[in-house]
Amino acid sequence: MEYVYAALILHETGEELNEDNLTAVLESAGADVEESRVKALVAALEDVDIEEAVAEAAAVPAGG
Amino acid sequence: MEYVYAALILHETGEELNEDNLTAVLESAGADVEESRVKALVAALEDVDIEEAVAEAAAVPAGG
Amino acid sequence: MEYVYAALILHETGEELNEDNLTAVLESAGADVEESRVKALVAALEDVDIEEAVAEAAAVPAGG
Amino acid sequence: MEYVYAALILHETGEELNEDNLTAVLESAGADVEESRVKALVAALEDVDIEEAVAEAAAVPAGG
Amino acid sequence: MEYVYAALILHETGEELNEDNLTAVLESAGADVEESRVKALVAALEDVDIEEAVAEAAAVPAGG
Amino acid sequence: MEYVYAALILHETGEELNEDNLTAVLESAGADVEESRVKALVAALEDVDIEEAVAEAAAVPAGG
Amino acid sequence: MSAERKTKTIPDWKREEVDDIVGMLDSYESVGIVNIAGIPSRQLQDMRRELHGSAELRVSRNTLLKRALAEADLDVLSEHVHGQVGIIGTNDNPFGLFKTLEASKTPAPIGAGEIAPNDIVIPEGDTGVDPGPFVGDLQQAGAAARIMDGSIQVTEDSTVLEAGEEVSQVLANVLTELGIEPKEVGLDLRGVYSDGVVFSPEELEIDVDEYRADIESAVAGARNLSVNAVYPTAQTAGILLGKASGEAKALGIHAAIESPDLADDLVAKADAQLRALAVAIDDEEALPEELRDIEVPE
Repeated sequence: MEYVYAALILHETGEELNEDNLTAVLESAGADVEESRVKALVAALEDVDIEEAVAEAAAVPAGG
Repeated sequence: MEYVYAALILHETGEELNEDNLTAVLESAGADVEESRVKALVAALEDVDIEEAVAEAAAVPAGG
Repeated sequence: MEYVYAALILHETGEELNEDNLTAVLESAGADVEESRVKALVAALEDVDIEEAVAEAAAVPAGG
Repeated sequence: MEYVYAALILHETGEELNEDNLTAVLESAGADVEESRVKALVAALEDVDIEEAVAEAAAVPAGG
Repeated sequence: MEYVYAALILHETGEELNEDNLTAVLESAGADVEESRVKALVAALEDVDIEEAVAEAAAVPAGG
Repeated sequence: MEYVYAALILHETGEELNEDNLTAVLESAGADVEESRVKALVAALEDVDIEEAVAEAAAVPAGG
Repeated sequence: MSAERKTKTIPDWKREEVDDIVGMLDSYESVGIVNIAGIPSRQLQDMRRELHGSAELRVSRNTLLKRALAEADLDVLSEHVHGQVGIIGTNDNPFGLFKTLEASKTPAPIGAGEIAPNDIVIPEGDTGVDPGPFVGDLQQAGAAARIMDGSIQVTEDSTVLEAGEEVSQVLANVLTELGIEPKEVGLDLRGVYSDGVVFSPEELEIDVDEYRADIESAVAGARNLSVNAVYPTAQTAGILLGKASGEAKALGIHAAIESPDLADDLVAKADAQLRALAVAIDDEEALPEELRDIEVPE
């Protein structure tokens, strides 16, 4: 899940969600970054409205 | 939420959840890191079983 | 999603889940295969019990 | 389920859902293709709106 | 409500839930402490498993 | 949760929600107060209308 | 007995007919034998017309059909040639052919002495028949019937005959009166040959709902795999984001992390705990007004 968390951090800090930034975040956390997974994530998120996806999840009751 | 995400990344990569590591992750994502929040986060998570807390989220019934 | 379906076919037929086999299946279906996505899939599935991962309900955002 | 997965791949790639294409996908995955099952699938899918079935599946969390 | 919160604080810090401690907490927050209410609360909580009672609330979905 | 409880006590007694007051309440309950968590909590609650947050939570049906 | 010798012994018109049939058999991907017993010839003409473009139906003498089948190397279908049958050819696949034929069947009345092909049910409802001896006929036929609101009503769905049983005169009359046509008349496929395989009708009956359910479960399974293995796709990236943020929120609330994004939730959680504790307290005097009489949530 670290790849997804990294994407969400970038979203929160307002940085661009690209391969370089994702890789930087993951490496800073000591992850063995696989380029292909970074690429796949960026591609998959291309058409996703992150705000909306997160908000939708928030509408679902979160566990206490 | 970037602080919490940063904690989750470190948890996934198995790195120690300390102030230095959290700060590094947040800075790599371009965040303006507040030392006291980092400190507070480390303190809050000290005795927490992250695995378990995250599993609680999974236990929540998914919305239809 | 075709990449995931391709993985599932290979899982069903008992063939090895590697890049060559995935690529072959996708190409046979006329897909423009992206190497990085194939690589990422293989990496993501490396330690995954597919049977279990398929059966376990994924969290669905409300109004999904 | 490999027959159904094969149909779904073709659906995703936009290729025609006919006997030849299904057989090609299955064979590429090393399956022992039973012609009669392929025929049955093609006939059955003539009456199934795959788009709709996919949308419906997305709305409901898969049983755990 | 402050009386009950005071009881919850003492429960968390592991201090004994007696009249003196409750009074101290309430006074530290600038409350006009009514002795009889403190007495009644201490008596009422004698038979309550606070951990359990509170755990039930954890199952309550937090508003999104 | 003792930090949050302490904040809510202050809210109930009408005292100001600042670091000193929070610390006083927590100390009176025998807590080892971490300055950073107090700071973080005060900052986090700065823009929160506690009355409203409680009312909103009450509107969510309480799960059993 | 070789076809060669036979050829010389049959009249020219038969020879031509056989050649014709062989030509037809050779020209289709799938060929089958259909039962046409009980279909009036006018209706048969209608069906032939309806099938035009998707399948060709041909009726001939059984001896000639068998001879043609033998000459076309389709002996495997000969066992189905008995009674009143026809040959059907199509370029559709056998499952599609079966579907087409089933769809072209039309309901027909059943007569006394006939065997019910399936359970016969008289549905619940107002028969629209005025009170009279018909209510007795209905009851005699096995239907739950009585007079209500000035007409004869069937009070519940009544299975009046099971598949395989013979239709009585009374039942036949009742069904006619009610306009119930329990038979399905049409071309009944006995067997189809396609690409080297003979299919029986049982094999050709497709449960579309089952396929639909299979597709849904395949899609759901793929989605689960994508999310659980954290392999994001365009369809599942949103779910993954939601899952990750949900996890962060759960952790934050669980650990009471002092974050502006969680402040509302933490306050709400504290309040919920307060109420939960209040519920556990029996003595009302120990509670402030606002916490008395809290309903215990179900």
